[in-house]
This record gives sequence, structure tokens and C-alpha cells, in this order.
Amino acid sequence: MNAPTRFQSLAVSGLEIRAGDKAIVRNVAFTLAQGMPVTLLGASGSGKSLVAHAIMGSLPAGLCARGEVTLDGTSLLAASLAETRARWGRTIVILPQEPWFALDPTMRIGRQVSEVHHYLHGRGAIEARSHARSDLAEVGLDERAQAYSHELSGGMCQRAAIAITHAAGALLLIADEPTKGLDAALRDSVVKRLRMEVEQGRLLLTITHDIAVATALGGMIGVMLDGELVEFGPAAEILDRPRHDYSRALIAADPSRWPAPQLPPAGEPVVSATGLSKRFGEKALFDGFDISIGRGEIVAIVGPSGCGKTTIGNLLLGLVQSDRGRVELKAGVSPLRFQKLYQDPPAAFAPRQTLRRGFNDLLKLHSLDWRTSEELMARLHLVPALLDRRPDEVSGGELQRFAILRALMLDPVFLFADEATSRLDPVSQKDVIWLLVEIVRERGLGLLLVTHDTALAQRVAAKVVRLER
Amino acid sequence: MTLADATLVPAADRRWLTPSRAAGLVLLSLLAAFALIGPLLVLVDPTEQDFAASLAPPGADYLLGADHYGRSMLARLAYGARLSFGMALLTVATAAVPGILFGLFAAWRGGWLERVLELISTVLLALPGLLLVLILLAFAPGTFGPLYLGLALTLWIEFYRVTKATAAGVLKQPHIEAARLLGFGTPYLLRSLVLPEIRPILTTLAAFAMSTAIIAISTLSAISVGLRPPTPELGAMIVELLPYYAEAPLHVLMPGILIFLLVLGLQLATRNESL
Amino acid sequence: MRRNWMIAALIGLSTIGAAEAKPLKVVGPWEIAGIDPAQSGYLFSRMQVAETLVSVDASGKLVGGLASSWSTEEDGLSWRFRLRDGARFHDGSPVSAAIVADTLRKVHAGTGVFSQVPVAAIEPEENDVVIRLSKPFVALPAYLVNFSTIVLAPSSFGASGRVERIVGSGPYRVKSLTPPLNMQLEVSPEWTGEKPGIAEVDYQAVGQGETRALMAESGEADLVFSMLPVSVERLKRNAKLDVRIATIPRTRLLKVNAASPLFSDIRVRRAISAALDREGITKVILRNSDLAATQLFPKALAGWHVPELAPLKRDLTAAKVLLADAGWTPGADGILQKDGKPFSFTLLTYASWPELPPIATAIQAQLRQVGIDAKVSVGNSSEIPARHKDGTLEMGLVSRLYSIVPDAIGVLRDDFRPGGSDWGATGWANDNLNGLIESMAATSDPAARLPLQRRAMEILQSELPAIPVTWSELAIVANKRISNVQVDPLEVNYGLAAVRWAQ
Amino acid sequence: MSRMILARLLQAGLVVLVVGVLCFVLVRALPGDPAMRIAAGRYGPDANITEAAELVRRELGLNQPVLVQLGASLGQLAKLDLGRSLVTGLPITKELRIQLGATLWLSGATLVLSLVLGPPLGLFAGLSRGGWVDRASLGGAIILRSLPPFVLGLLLILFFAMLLGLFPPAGYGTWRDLALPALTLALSLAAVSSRVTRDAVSAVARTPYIAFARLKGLPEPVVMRRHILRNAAIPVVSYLALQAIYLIEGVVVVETLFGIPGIGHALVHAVIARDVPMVQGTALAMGLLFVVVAAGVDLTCHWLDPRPKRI
Repeated sequence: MNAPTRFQSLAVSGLEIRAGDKAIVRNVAFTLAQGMPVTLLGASGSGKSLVAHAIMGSLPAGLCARGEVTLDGTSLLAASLAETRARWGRTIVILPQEPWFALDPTMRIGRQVSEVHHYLHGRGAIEARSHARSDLAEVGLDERAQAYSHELSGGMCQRAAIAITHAAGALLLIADEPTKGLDAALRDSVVKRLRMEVEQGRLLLTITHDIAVATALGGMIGVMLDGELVEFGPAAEILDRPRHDYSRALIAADPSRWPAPQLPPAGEPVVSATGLSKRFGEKALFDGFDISIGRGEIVAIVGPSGCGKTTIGNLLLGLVQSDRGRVELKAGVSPLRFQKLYQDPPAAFAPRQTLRRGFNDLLKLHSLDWRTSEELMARLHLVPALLDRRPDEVSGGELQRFAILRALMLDPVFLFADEATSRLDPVSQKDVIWLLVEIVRERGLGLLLVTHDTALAQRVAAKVVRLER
Repeated sequence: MTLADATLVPAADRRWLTPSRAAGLVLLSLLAAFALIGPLLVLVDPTEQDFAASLAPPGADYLLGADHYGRSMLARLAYGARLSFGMALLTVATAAVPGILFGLFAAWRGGWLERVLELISTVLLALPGLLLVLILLAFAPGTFGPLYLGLALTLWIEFYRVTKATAAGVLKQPHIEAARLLGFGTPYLLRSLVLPEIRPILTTLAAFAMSTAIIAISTLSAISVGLRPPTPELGAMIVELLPYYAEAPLHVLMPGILIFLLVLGLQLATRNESL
Repeated sequence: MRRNWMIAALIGLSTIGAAEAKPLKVVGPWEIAGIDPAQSGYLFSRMQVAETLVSVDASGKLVGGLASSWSTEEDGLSWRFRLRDGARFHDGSPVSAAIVADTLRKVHAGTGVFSQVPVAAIEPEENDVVIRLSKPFVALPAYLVNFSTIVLAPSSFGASGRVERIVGSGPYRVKSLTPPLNMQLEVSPEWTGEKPGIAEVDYQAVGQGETRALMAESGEADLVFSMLPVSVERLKRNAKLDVRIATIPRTRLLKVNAASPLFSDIRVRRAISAALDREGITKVILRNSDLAATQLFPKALAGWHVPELAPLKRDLTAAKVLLADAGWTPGADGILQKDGKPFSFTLLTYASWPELPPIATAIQAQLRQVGIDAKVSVGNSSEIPARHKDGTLEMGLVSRLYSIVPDAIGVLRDDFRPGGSDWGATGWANDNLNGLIESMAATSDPAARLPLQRRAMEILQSELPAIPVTWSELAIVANKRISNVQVDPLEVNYGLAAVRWAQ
Repeated sequence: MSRMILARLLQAGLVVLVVGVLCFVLVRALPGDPAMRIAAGRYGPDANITEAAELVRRELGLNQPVLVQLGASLGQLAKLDLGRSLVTGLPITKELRIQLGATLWLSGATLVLSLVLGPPLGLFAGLSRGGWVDRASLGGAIILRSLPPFVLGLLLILFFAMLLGLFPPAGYGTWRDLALPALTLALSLAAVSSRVTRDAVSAVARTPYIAFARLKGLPEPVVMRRHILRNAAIPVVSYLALQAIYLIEGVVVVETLFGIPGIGHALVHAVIARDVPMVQGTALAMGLLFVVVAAGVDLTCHWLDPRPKRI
């Protein structure tokens, strides 16, 4: 690769993003320098991704950015559309979130890398291909150049996306939620990769809600809340002595900092299973698996993605049939009292129904009273006004609490939380988990937590089961 | 690119009655009024001939002119609209109801039932639709029953296929599983959760199927196997008037304009702004 | 990329298309449905590919075809046809009397009109073909004009005896034949008569009348047959076109079942005739009110048209009186009733002739004015004969051609025989008429036949077993770049060989 | 892949069987005397049909028991012998060669034209959703869908043949003859395919992988050519195939209007004349064509979209 001059700094000051007359992001200012990566932390909806796209010049139609964004003295916001596009890839490149959606499903990975060499850098077909091979080799994917994205794992897709950004050659890298949807092990390897980028002299701006990522990357941290940068400073300082209330809450929301739950000893089993086996095609997920969850007990299953941990929960609920083994539910209890919380809250609600409509139907079906639900709503910090919205119009944390509300209406004895907080920001995650813990304590129901977050599992669960791939 | 901060952006206006929907509905109500009330208001017999007024232009005696037999175009258009729109509606309903039901059933139950339905629809698709219509028509030429049965028999497959494919996608989503865990029965799931998801694509399909049905009837008239004269039917009217295109182009176009307005109205009324 | 390729391909194709020499382009409505002479012989006869023994000239007079002359013995039973000298088929083989005799024997065993001739034997004798009859039949030469008697070379037939290709003896031979719509002809080197003016003819069948008119107007076709009445005026105004119109011996008539209780009363048939607005129908649908059929045959059919006959015309009052006399009284809904039964029936017609359904629609409205309820049913052309056969026919609107043999007696004899026929009377018989027709068949002197013909027409006019509605005309459009176009009202021969490119 | 081919072969076999039996049964079950119909089909409306029908009946053995006739018909079909047309007397294979050939030429030209017209228009409309191209193409599509094909055909003749004198109004033989009928059908087809393309393009253009293709620095024409077109083509191809089926059947009126000896025309005549072998032959040709087109679409989609399919 011909050595481009390194950038020294990216300066953002007075950045404001407006939708029509309304400023949805305000007063964002920070500086990003050589060897000093910046990580923007915040809940979803805090505006951190918009900041990334404002810098990139790729805000959605209808939004416009004002203020100053300068890269080594060049103003980025003042640039024309053509200038902005000319910068993409060559000067600034974005590492997309959920890269398995960001790769063209109909084109082989190798070609998606080599086309960058060909069209951006004007290299001939053969030369482009050999460059692409070395880009892929660098991220350990040289064997998979002929693969399509659906044939790659999440981590491999992430590495392929990194290879593409290498091929593009930009020295300002914006990583947009680079660990979203990845388990802990993959997360660590992605962070390691990002650190390498910094060491190679790239400027790095990372957008994340994962404090572990921010910790591992070091450099500077900015905390965003409701479209404002509420705190900005060196990572160590912010992580140790956060000044803003929200920063404090955010940092305290890291599972490793949670207090231990005080739960009474478990009662008799509500669900138990012995000798469970399940295969998908050629692959055996598990064989002879035993599990038992008692009243008032929290059991966690942890393991990397694809290990079959969700399948176990589904087996217990009877949503999937096992190849061998038996599941025993507590005798004399209605099957309706065994409920599930889903990984992706918006997908667990009918998209075209208001929440009120869904709840009305549920109450009518089981001849329940609105009053009980109103009390529960207050208990779950849910405002009644939210009921008139559709699932995509409330935040993920709120929606997951509605899901808990929905499950609690049926007075469950067992709740299966399937990665129920993996898509939530730390603060919401903590809210939801602690609500669940309190409910377990109050109602004595059995809770099965399926998660890839070992710290979380160890902190909350009485029993942690590890599954390997 | 999906923006995690989408909730920051003000929600799009989600009023049901968009301007285009409103325009479509107004247009459809006007057409419905013309087809339903028109024949009552126009006191002229649509089959009464007056050779002296052959191909009369629109004017005082005949508001919209007269056809080659001197029959009032206004009366024929009103009666024709009633018959054509009614028949198209009936045909599409006859095609859509079993198509959607079978589609839901196949997506829901799968198994041998789906395979049997799949087989039937494939063979029917491979069998020329024209052949079906012609053969059914041969049993009772010029009447309305076999015509609409034959059209429905070819049109239901599209509804079946689209419903099955869309419903299968919806049924795989977690919210269906969640609803089942919450104790909701199959009828509720299909009616309240699946149907609203597939409704937009089905209404668009139905709108086009309406025009397909009317055009098909006119096509059959063109090969002399449509409805028997002097029934006023829009498609057949176009065929009857076509030879006079050079003398009375407006007359030929009038039934076509009605069909166009119907399709336009349906399109506007069922248009999905977010798509 | 793709578009460039397309354009290149189109340009390439266009240069190929333009390089061809120009044949005479003839367009007509007739499809080539099978090449058996009984099916499409008329087309090969009209296009002068194959010949019959006898032909007609423009005035309808019989002239020589493959036979240069013919004669009959005193007894009228033995006929001798002398073949044209040097006549050869397109494959070079001579047209022999044996081949002709063979052909005629086969045709006589088939279903064509020739099978109605009382033939006893057909024998070749040197260069003559001798036909022996079982009883005198003066119209024999006229029957030999019919297309089903065209003579084809033995090489036309395949092993199974089917016609596999058309090898005739006319001035044009088949260059390529692509049923059902295309036929290309070229001048036959074997032809010894006057050389055709245009070397190649390209026939295209186009069923849609509007399209045929447009082909004439655009100059794409040189000669177009059978124009829709609505197009004729427009075409006449076109300076580049020459529109020729001939009245042809074809009458559209209502075939009524005189045996059915509805129509057995002659007063009812007359009332229906008086209810018809023939002038209106011809003016609006056929665009020529001269075509209103005041009697069975048009004026052009001299000897058969009887000017003295009281014309059939509209008279609603008379119609109503006749119906009332016959016992039909108006019911509450305006429909006539008798013995509690409404005057209601199905008017069957078919779409083989595009003008029939519109005429039926007009007749329906006109009958409704005198309280008769007719439901129009447009079906296949076989339905009327089928209903005729099983006796369930009530009324049919048909188009009857009287020049299947150039002598109208051929068709009359068939149509009004006892028991009726497919396109003639149903449930009606008149011994008087049959006697007249048989006498005509045996009378060779035209003058002696005239009174018989006149008498026959009087019977048909008063009895109305078939109610004439309209006569017909044939409109032909020729582009002015060709000349010498003739119109043959009998549609035996289009005289293409005489057509020349105009200067 | 081989499973897919096997499934298609199975389908083809099934189509042959079902079409064979169904055509025979249906056509025979129709009211009316088949001998009369065949006679009318052969000798035209001026002939003496009753007499001719008797000859036809004897010749074709129509007075045998129906089951015997069905057996004979299926036996013939099993030997891949389609027989001869009852009306024209020509071997069905010969008739089909001409008529299917004509229809294939017409359909091919139509498909090419509609591809030139529809998808590019849909592409523009999809890229500028709500813009004037989008609105105009929607209006155009509705107009084209509300016009019976013969009216559209006539309008095209009036414009291209009469006013401009570019193409002949009717005929069959050279590419010039195909221009107008193909355009008539192509416009109807393009009306739909432009809308499908528009929806597909606007859906694909909003996917994260297109956003990333832009953000990684590819110029817009490259994004369009290498990423948008291919992905948007997937639904367009599968939809077009279904439309192509309607096309093959929908041509009948256009064939009549433009004087093209096509298969739709042949089918209508065969049904009217109760020409069982011809009905079987044309229906089989259309059915098998459907299977071939469907297989072709499967292969194209498989090539366009390597993701595994359900089922």
C-alpha cells in the first residue's frame, strides 16, 4: 500500500444536527488525535450514531448538520456532495454496525474487497485481486475469499468489513457499534483489532454502548445523552471519576459493578429436564443435558453464539421438540404460566398494533382487569401514554419492560429470558435485569437467563451453566 | 444504513387518510354512485335503439352521445359500470377469499396439505388459463356464471402464492410465538396478527386483479365468447364500438376511461406511502 | 451495453428486410384451414393456383377452365368435357383426362355440392372427360365451377391419399405455404396462357377487418379483400386507393323453424318480416341502405330478382295486426302472449361473419317493439345445423351464399327440399316449389326457365320459410400502384394474373 | 441443483398427464356434437355441415364409446405421438412448429422490448421515489393496465404505421411485422415490470449493504451496476417469469389483430372446433413452456442470488 500521510487530528466543535426546525443533536465538541482514539458512549437514541454520520457526511435525507468539523484543517461540513463522496473510503471510512447486513449478499467476499482496489485506486483486475487477497489474509480470511456473506459467521463478517476498510485505505476510521450482536469472545477480538488500527496510525472514532469496549480502547471517552455530549475526557478519568449523573449511571450499569442480588434459597423445581439431546442436521448441539430451575431461582446458561443455549429454553417451553430426553413442568400449573422474553423486543410485538390494542386483547382473552396492569405498569416505570404507541415508537428498554409486563399479567411460575438485554444499552439492561430479580424475589418464579455475557450471569444467577460450541 | 438513533428523528406522519388515499376514496365513491345510482337516475333503457341517432356526439339529446345503434351511451355506461364493476368485484372476491384462505392454511400447517395445494396451483398455472375459461364458457355460452368462475379459477393462484409467501415470513417472527405462549388461538393470530401484515400487498394485488378481470372479459368479447348482446358491459362495449374508432373515437374511449378511473381509484386508495 | 447491442441487431435486421424484391401483396380474411380442396380449394382457385374444368367470367357467364369446351348429348345424360391443349401441372406432368376423372369421382363421393349431382359414371376418353348422369341435369357445368372440384397433380397426394402439397395447373404455383395465414406464389413456368403481370404474390390472411383496412391505408397491402362497411367511406376518400364494390349473391336471412308452434303460422312469419327495419339495419350496420333485402335475391341476380314482387318492408301496424290475428295478445310486461305462454325464443347466430351479431342485436330490439322477446345467442356456426337437425332450432340469423355453384338453382334445390337443410328452410316443405325447381334443373333454355324462377320466388316471398334481411356486397381495395383489378361477384377467380404494376 | 431439475422433470411429466386427460375429458364433456363442430371447423360456414359431420363421425370413430377413445388418445400421447389435427389434417407437430414458433418469436421480441422499456424506467422511478418520473410511470402503468390489448394495438398501429409509416400494421414474416404486436404486449408487460423494478430498486437502495458500498468509496455508477442492479433483479426476474406465462396466453387477441399465426389463436380455434389433438397439443406446448420458463427462472435466480432457499 502506498503510504498516505497520516492525519493528525479531527476536531468537532459546536456540532448541531437538525431535523427541520428541531435540533436533535446539540453542542457536540471533541477532538480526535493520533494515538488518542475517541469513544462515544450512550444509550440508543442518544444521537451518537448521528454524530458519526454527520462527520461522514452521510446523514439521512431531511437531517442537516451545522457547526465545525475539521480534519487537519479541512472543513468537512462545508464540502459539496461530490467532495464528500470523493472522501468516502479514501479519507474517512466507516466500519458498519452488524456487518453481516452490510455485505452484499450476492457477491463473493473477495470481490467486495478487490472492487475497492479497482474502482477507488484504479488498480487492474489482477493487481486488485492480489491486493484483496493480502487484505483478507491480514484479517485471517484468505481461505474464505470465495465465500458469500451468508456462509460466514458474525465475527468473520466483521473481519471482512475491516478488510474492506483497509482496502479503501482511509486513515480516519469510524466504528459504528462494532460489537453489536457479538458475544464476549468476539467482542474482545474486534476491540483488539481496533487497537491495532490505532497503533498503525489511524484516527479512530468508536460509537458504542458497551463500557467494556470503551475501557479496552482507552483514549478519550464522550458520553452522550438525549443528543448532547454531557461529558468528554480521558478514558481513565471518566471511568474512574464520572462527573455527570448519567455518566455515573452508565458506568455503574456495567454488570461487573452490580451489587450481588439477595435471594432466598430456591424452592421445589418448576421446570426440570433430563437427558436432553438435540441435533440440527449434521451438528449435535448437546447430548444428555440436564437442568432444573426451582421456585425463586435464577439459572443462567452462558456460551458463545450458536452453542444451542436458546434451544434449551425453547425445549423447556415446548416450542421445540427434543430428539431425546424429557421435560417436566410443575404439575397442575397452566401452561400459560410459562413465559418467554425475547432478544429483540420490537420483533416480539405485533408491528402494526398499538401496545394498548395488544394489551386489551390479552386482558379480554384471559378476563383480566386493567387495574392490575396499571399497578404493574407503575411498578415497571411505564407511563400509560406509551400504550398508544406502536412497538417501533418506544425505546428498546421500554419495550422489554412491556414484554415483562405482558408476561407478568399471566402470573408466571417460570420465565425464560432469551438474551433479553443484549440489544439494550447498559442502563436499560441494568433496569430490566434488576426488575427481573425483584420479581423473582417477590413472586418466587423461576428465571432462566440465557446470555453471552458471563459477567452478567455470574453476578445475577445462583447457578451458571456453560455450554461450549 | 440503519440508524440506532432513529427514535430521535420525529416519527413520520402516520395518518391513515393520506391525500392520495382521500383522492382515491372520493374517486371510488363517485364511481360506485355512478354504477349504483346511475341506472336509477338515467331513465333511458340501455338497449333501446334509435337508428336516427347512430353515433350521435355528446350533446343535448344524448348527454354522452349514442352508440352505433343509437343507444344512449350514458345509460349504457351506467348499466355497464354496474355490471362490470360488480362482476369484477365478485370475480376478485371469489378468487381472493379461497386464495387467501388456502395461502394462510398452507403457510400455517405446511405438510402434505401445502404440497397438495402447491401441486394444484402449479398444474393450474401450467394449464393455459384461456383454455379453462373457454371450456367453462362452452357449457353455458354468453352467460355470466362460467365467465366469472373461469376467471376466478385462474386468478386465485396469485392470491394463494402471495399470501402463502408473505404469511410464512410473518409466522416465523417471534411475536407470533409470543402470542401463542400468551394463550392466543390460531384464529386470533391469523386475523389480528398475520392479516394486517399481508393486507397492503393483497389490496394492491386485488386492485390490479379487478382491472385484469374487466380486460379479460373484453378480450373474450373480442373473440366472440363474452356476454351475449345487448348486455351493456364495459369491455364488450369497447369491442362493439371499436370498428367506429375513426368516426367516434370518444365513444370507444368512454368505457376505457371508466375502467381507468376505477383502477386509478383503487391504486390511490390502496397505495402504501411507506412502501 | 445491452441497449447498444439491441440497436445494432435491429439495424442489421432492417437491412435484410429491405433488400427483398416486391411481390404483389394480397390480404384477405380467409385462413388456410387445411389444404384439402374441400376445405381451402376456394383459395387456390381464387388465387389461380389450381383450376376447375369450368369457370365464369365477370358477368357470371360460364367459360372454359381446364376444359376448353363441353357438350351434351340429346338425352342430357352424357356430358363431354374437352381438356385444354397442353395443360400441364406445376410439376411438369400433363393434365390427363384420367387424372381429372379420378379427381371428380373422389369429389363426388365426398360432401361438396358436386355430390348432389346425379352422376352415374365419370370416364376418361382420350383428351375428354365424360360424365354420365342418371337423370338430366342442365346445371352440371355450373357445379364444375365449385372449388371442391379443382384438379391437382398426382404428386400432390401423399402415400395415405391425403393432400400434402398443392400442385395445380394455374398461372401461379405455390412457392411456400404456411398455414393458417401465409401463402407465397410465383409464376408457373408451365403456364401456357397469357403471362401474369406480376411475378410473385404474397397472400396474408388477416381476420380482423379493422386491420385489413389499415393495411390498405398504410400502403402495406396492394390488394385487400372484404372490407368492413364502416371502413369503406373512409377508404374511398383516400386518394391512393381504389375501392371497388360488387353485390354478391349472398343474403342474410332469418331461418325460422316453421314447424315450431311459434312460427308455424304464416301470419307470424309475415309479421316478423314487417317488424324488421331493413333500411335502418343496412344504413347503420352495412352503411348502404340499398342492401335492404326486399326479396331473397338482389337486383344483380338477373332472372332471380323479380322487380314486380311486393317488397318486404317495415310496417309495424301491419305486424301488430297480423300477430293479433294469429292470437297473440300483449301481456302485462309488454311481451305478447298466447295461451299463457310468452312470445319468447332464442335467436341463434354465429360470429364467422362479423356483421351477424350486430344485425341480430338490431333485430332483437326491433322485434321487442312489436312485443316479441328474442334472446340473442352467438355460438359456433355448427350450432344452427345441429339445432336444425334435432328440431330444437327456433330462429337463426344466417348468411347464405347462393353462388356455391354459379347457378342459384344449386343452392335453392338443396335449401328448400323436403325436410329443409342446414342453411335453408326448417320444418317447411312446398311441393309446388320443389316441382318448379326440378323442372328448372331439367330445362336448358334460359328463357324457358324464367317463368319458373319467377313463380318460385313468388312462393318464397309469400310463404317466408326464410325471412330475407339484407343483401351483401363485397368491397375490395386496390392500391393505385396496381391496375387491371377485376371484381368477381361470384368469387371464383380474382384474376390476379391480369393485375399489372401501374406506371 | 439436481434435485431442482428432478422436481421440474416430475412437474413436466405431471403436466403432460394432467393436460392430456383434462383436455380430452373437458373437450369431450362439452355440450354439442363434436362431429358437427369439427365439420364446421373444416368446411367453413357455407358448407352443408350435417352431411359433412356424418363423414367426420365415420372417419374419426366418434361413435365409439368415449372410454375407448380416451384410451386411444392417451395411448398415442404415451408414444409421444400428438396425432393429426381433426380440422386441418396436418400433423400436430407440424402445426405447432409454425404456431409455437410464431408465438415464441413474438414473446421473445416482447420480452426484449419490455426489458428495454420497463426496468430502466422502474430504475429511474425507484431512485427518485415520489419524483415526476415515478408519478408519471405510475400513471402510465395504470393507463396501460386499463386498456384492452386490442385498443392499445390499434392506437399503436394508428401512430406507428399510419402516422409515421415506420412499421406495417399487420403481417408475419419479417422483424418489421413483429415490431407493433411485440410493442403492444411489451407495453403492458413493461407497465407492470417497471413498477416491480421500482419497488425492488427502492427497497434495495435502502439496504445497509448499498449504504456500505457507497461509504466504502465506490462511485455511484459502480454501486448501481455492481450492487443495486443485481440485487434488484432477483424479484424482477421471478415476477417477469410469471408475467411471461400470462403473455403466452394473453397474445390471442394481439395475434388476431396483427395476423400472426400464433398458438393462442390456434388454441381458441381448436377449442371452438373441438379439435381434441390440437387442444392437447397447444395446451401441452404451453404447459411445458411454462415448466421450461419456471426452470429457467429458478436457474437465473439461483445464479443471481446464492443464498439458500427455503424448501
